[in-house]
Amino acid sequence: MTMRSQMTKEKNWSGQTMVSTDHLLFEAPRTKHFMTGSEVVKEAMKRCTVDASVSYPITPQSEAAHLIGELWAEGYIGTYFRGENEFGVMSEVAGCAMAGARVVTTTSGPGTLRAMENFPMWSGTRIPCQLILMARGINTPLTIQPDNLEVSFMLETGCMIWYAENVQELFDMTIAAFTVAEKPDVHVPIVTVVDGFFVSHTRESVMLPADDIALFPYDPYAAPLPPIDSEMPPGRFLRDPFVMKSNYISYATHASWQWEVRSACERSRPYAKHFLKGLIHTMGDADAEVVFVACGTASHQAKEANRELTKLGIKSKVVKLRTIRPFPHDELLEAVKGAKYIFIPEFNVTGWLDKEVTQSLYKKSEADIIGRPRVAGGMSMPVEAILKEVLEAVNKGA
Amino acid sequence: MYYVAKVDSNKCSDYKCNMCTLYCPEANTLMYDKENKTSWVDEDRCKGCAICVYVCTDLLDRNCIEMAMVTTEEN
Amino acid sequence: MSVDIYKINPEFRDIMPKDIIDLEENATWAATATKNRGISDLTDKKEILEEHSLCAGCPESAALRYILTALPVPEDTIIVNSTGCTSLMFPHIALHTVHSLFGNQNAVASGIKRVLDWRFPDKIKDVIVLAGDGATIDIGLDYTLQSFFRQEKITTICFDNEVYANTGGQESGSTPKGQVFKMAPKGKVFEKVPMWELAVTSGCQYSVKLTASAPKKVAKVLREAVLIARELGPTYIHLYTPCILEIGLAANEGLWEMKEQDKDRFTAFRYITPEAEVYLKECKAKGLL
Amino acid sequence: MSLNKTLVDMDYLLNEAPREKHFITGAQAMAEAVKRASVDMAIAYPITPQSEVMHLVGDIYAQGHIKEYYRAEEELGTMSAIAGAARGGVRMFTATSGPGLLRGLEAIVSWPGHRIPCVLGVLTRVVNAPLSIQPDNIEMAYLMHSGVVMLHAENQQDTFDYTLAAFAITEKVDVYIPVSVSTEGFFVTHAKGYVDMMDEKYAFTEVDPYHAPVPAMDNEVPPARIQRDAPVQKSNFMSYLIHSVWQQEIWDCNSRAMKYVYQYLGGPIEVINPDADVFIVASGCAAAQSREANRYAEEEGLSVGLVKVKCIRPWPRKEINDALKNAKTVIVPEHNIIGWLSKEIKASIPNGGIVVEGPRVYGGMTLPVELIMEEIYIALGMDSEKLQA
Amino acid sequence: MSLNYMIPASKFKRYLPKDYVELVDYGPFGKKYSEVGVKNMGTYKELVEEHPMCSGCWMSYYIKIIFASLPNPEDTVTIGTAGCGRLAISQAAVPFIYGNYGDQNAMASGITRAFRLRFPDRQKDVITIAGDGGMMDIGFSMTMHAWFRREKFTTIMLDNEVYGNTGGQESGMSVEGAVLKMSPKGKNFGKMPAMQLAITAGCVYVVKMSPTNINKASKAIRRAIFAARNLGPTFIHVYTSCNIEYSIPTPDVFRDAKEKEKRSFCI
Amino acid sequence: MSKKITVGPVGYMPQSAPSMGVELSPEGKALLYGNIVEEEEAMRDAAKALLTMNNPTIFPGPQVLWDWREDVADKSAAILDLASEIPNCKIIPMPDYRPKYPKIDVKAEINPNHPNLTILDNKIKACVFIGVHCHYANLTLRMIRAGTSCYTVAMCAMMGHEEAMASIRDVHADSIVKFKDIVIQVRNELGIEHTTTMPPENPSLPKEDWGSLTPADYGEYRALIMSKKGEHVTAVE
Repeated sequence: MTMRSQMTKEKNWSGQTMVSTDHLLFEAPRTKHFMTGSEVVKEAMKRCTVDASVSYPITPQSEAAHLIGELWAEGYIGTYFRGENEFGVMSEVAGCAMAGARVVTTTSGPGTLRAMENFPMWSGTRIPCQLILMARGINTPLTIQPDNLEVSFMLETGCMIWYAENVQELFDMTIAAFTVAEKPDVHVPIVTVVDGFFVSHTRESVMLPADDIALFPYDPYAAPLPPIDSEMPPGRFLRDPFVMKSNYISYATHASWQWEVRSACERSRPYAKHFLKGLIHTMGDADAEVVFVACGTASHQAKEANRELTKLGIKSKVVKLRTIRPFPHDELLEAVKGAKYIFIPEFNVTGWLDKEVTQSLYKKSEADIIGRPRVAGGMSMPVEAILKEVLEAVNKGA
Repeated sequence: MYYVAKVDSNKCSDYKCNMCTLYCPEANTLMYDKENKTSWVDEDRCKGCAICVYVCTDLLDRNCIEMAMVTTEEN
Repeated sequence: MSVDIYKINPEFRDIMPKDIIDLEENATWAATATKNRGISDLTDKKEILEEHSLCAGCPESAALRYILTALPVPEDTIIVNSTGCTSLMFPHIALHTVHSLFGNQNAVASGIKRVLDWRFPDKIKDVIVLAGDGATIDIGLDYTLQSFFRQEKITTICFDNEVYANTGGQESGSTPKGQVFKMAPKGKVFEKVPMWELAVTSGCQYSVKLTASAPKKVAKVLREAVLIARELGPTYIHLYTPCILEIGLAANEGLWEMKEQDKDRFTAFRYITPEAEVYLKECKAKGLL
Repeated sequence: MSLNKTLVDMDYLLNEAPREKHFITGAQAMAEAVKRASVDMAIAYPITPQSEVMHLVGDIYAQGHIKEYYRAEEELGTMSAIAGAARGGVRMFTATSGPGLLRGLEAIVSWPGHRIPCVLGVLTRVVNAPLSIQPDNIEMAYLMHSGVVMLHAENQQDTFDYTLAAFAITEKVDVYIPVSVSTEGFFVTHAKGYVDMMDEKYAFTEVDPYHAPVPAMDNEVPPARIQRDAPVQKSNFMSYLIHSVWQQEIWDCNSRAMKYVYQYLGGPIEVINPDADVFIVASGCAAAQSREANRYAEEEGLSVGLVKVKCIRPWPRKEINDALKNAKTVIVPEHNIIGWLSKEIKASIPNGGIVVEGPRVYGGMTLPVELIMEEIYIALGMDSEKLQA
Repeated sequence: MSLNYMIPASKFKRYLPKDYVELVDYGPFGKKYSEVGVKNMGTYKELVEEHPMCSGCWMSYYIKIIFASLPNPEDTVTIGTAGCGRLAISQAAVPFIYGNYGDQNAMASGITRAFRLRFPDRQKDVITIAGDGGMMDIGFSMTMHAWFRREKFTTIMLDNEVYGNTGGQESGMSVEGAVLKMSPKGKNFGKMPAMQLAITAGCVYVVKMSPTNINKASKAIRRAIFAARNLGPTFIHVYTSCNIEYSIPTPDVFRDAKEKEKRSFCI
Repeated sequence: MSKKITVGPVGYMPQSAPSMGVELSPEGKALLYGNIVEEEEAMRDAAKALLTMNNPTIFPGPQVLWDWREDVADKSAAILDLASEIPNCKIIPMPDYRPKYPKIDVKAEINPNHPNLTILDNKIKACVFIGVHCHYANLTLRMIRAGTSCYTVAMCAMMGHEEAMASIRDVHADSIVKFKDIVIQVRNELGIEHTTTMPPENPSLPKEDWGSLTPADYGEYRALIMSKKGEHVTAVE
């Protein structure tokens, strides 16, 4: 059996050589592999010296949680079990994290909503756990198809939200996620989102570093609040007390606490910038008047549209948002300078990203912001649908 | 091409047992013909699990049902 | 040594409040005690519970004292609680404690226990859940019983006051049939949920129902439950701590009520698996009990 | 138990039935509305001290105004049972707040897709952690993408009227999705205010489960083979399309509710002093404070307008645009940290550069009128410190 | 009269597809159990239509028995949840409600009470049919509390000892030691004692069985429904193997059910 | 009149009519191409479409297909009368709303989860929905507008449907009769000759020619009606 005590200064408990996140992400030589999003989650977690994981069946959305279970059986993960339902799982994750563990779990769609009460609690209790969210439509009617409406429910939980476009990005992001979430000045949960099926079930080529190296373990004593393990003062410590009195001070405590959670999220910016190489990523003509702002698979489709538009002689640019919380206001503003039309292609019916972008650019950009095309219920977004919107707008403008 | 259950009506009508129809997991698939006192199979609906063969052969030792290959007309 | 977290840095000793110094000097910690901790400590030792805001005469607060003073190794004990009256006492306990959400206490405790076993394989860390009947039996039933099914090595204590007291007196699953409370304006229509039996069915190694009328009894049960949970699996204590406020009793009538119920709804129930029985004998031989 | 009620339509009930003034809490106002709504069944889960609405509803059940009532196991169970009973063809009510809303969120978010009519009271409360029972309406942000129709009451009177209206709106065939009536916990639920109420002998006409866009699940209406609500079992374009068209339909239902908001609430917004340059836009309790600020301003001879937003979903984009078309500054006071209302306004009005986010309070803090006045002074270019001195 | 909603408008009968016309002409509605009960299966139009469950699925077989055993199909509503079972249940000519995962018994509590107040003089049967995951894991609390409250409906758990529909994860009803997804080292705790829990929680009629004898299976279903009408909650815990996840060759499914009956699912 | 809602196909992901600003008509009025008009105007346009476009079809839904309520008999008679006055008119039912497995017989029925299959396969260019619950009608009409070039008429017992080209609300038997009269009127105006003909029966049903009937025509139920020796099968119906 794997024991934490087998760890040495150089090697973690599974015998992997421990390296810095910079080394793992940027320096270690990589080789090419061909795998699905779910499989790459296993590969990433294998290199993250993860203490604990709790799962609940969410397949067919993704099999990542099974594969993490295999990692446990192979000795890479300290403890692992199946919880009773998503609400239980997220509570168990909170328990693991409060006890000083690096924890990961995955869920999607209805599971996210089942557990919803936990997410604001996670951020409120300042645990640096990672939730890999493989976006899936929510009821009703039931669907297992990708539709990222559920992300809109996560926006105001106080958790960080990152959005990966493809298998490669998912691998790199989930490793960076622990590192950023565990910074003492950040130390809030992180939600890494990918679109289900489009990423979780699709096989792509991906560059991976060797699997005999891994991150250093999480150090619960370098945290902005003590772990619950009776090993660190104060001896009298409750996570998290509710302020018992109904008076101005208790309201102010709560307000200030909420503010701290959001501030912690904000403090992640420089780290995210470093490990993700920017909160946004742009591609296309720098001086384009047609700009797409998107995240996840939608940005991939927008890139396709960019190529098609180039053929038609229309300059365009794709701004891919990698972080949704914190929202990359400044980077976005810089990237859409000179834009005349901003299109926001989305995989949900309500257009939450449209609203985010519109209010972020509010009174700062002269561009016409068009929240289209929007598909929902698991539909794919053909490039033609994007082109149609662009041509309609551009022709009308001309 | 796939397998479906086929009832040998001649043999089956000797027994009049109607047992196999009671154990088919599919609805309206393995039926009983009261007139000819034999079970018969709606081949379009049969999923080929062979539980009826187990009932008829292994449990009752009557050997009236076997799995038969069906090919689509084009082939 | 976990008890070191109660040791005050000598440089700062003179600026520390008295109750903190008392904790270090006069509380009974397993590592520093000469004999087993127990009820007798209540008379002359520093308790690890401070002032709190429960009502005058509340049996719950008395019961918590018995429990805290009987913990085998308080400095290595983590208590998880839930929303409700009990949570009013938790910030004032000199241990590491957790309040997460209403009803998820056994799930949180499962996570904590498994990680502590992983992080400290050579140490004993006791994880105890303490919550009210609403949290244990209604909203948290799933997480409570599922932790039993999974054989989590934790002790679960339900402070059953047969009502949602903290939220103003609503009927709970643990309310006896016929009782009129808020949300049961015509009287409760179904029987009290027999949680102590469900605990047995669900795989607890040890399940006891009692009232908090006899401090020594509570202390003994607690100790047994914690010891068994360490080695064998989940243990459950169903403890009657009436809400004198909601059933209309005076501050000094709680004890009387518990003694009454000793003969009625809370006649003693004790279940123990044969393995646990054997194990307790061993503990006794080792002087742990 | 027969209470000899006079059943009337909602127009009569809200607009014509004679009313008398009472001095009651917001929680009582909501329960009094339920009493007059011919509710068949209510399901409760303890959420006090947030509000005692569901106890009071229990009391009116004991008095015979409601036919069935019980305490459920937790909020997910409550909200699921509501969905079951509503499909069985009865008029349903429940109330919750903050953490309970999030606990039951999966069920609540699926209600509109189920096409069930019901009314959900939301007596707002902070969301954990840390736990708090104080008013802070952050949980309303979680309802905004659910498809549920959202009304936001300013005071006890609104709570009474909106709750009644909600029962009429939710059962309209072209709407037939749940309506939530939110109001701030404590500030409204625990405080008394004057409420004009019709006599309790008047009650809303009984529910007709066959006047519906989906079959009731009671074996009394065809088709015999019906599943509510069928997951489309195939992974192909058609199954995605039906799901997306279904989602569109929910939002269409939501937008169709607007005409009933006009019919029963007199419109989604209330505008005071429409020609002002500086506007306060607020909903719920913040609107009450803004009303005070408006009054202060008037006393000081300042021209300040007020837009009270009564309905958050459907979002009155057009009405707000019209009301603010000549505004120079828009101040949006709120009782939550994220500023969901100002975000909505910013994302929906074209005349840029005029929205002031805040003042915002949260964690249960009150919203002093002075904070709003401060923003007004700034907007009017006045030196507020000097003024206050 | 509920039966009317099954009878085609006379003018339209000739425009309806065959299976709807047959349902009325040859289906069990309004007929005696002796004519259309399980014994005569194969000689009348069953309520279940074609469905996408796997070949040889013992769960789809049991679902067939459920519908053939209903005392009053025209006044019955079934409630289910995510999982394999609903693939067949949804194809029956009995209204079926699908809510969120695991909420079937909460939903049924609501609808049972709604029926009692809307139709005080008539009997409408409510049955929840869900898998072990929906009933005992994710929906456990709602299942138990419906029983605590003595809700008058029948609960049927289709126990295949695994999360079949999501690809074979360990469930609370999996047997100890089972190596499945999410229990890669073997499940480390035993099967949840569903039957004992049901008894303790207040069910008035509890049966645990493996459906190898169709008459017994049918009798249990009918008794459970009759008992639920007047007395209180009833529960049937039935073994319906997953031949895919447990790799049972389809011809051996029945044999497996018999073995299980001997070992752990004796009535 | 500007047409807000037009015959499709509008493409991959249809925008919903309400989101394009179409509102339901008030009582006494109807919707035509998304505009509020007099009922008669809408009926005339609908009649013209049914008379001039290929393969006109009436899709009755569960509320008129089953004998669950007293008004059904009148309504169903009126619907058949209407059908009999439209040349080549077919009746294809929407018996229920569940997704069908393994696939539907597009000649025999239409399904709200994939209504375009029936429309496309039968090359239907104009159709009427009646007796379908509003929720499913809206889904169906939108998908038809998305993927086909079919003119849709909604005859709704309640408030009507924004997605249809012509939407008549508060439909009872007498409104169907009124529509039938308008159909006859428009047909005469257009000079279309027609003798009243009942639509053909459902193609999935066994043939009515009892003389040539074989047990095979009964498919999976042949056992149920298998004749006894010497007995004639006509006894079945």
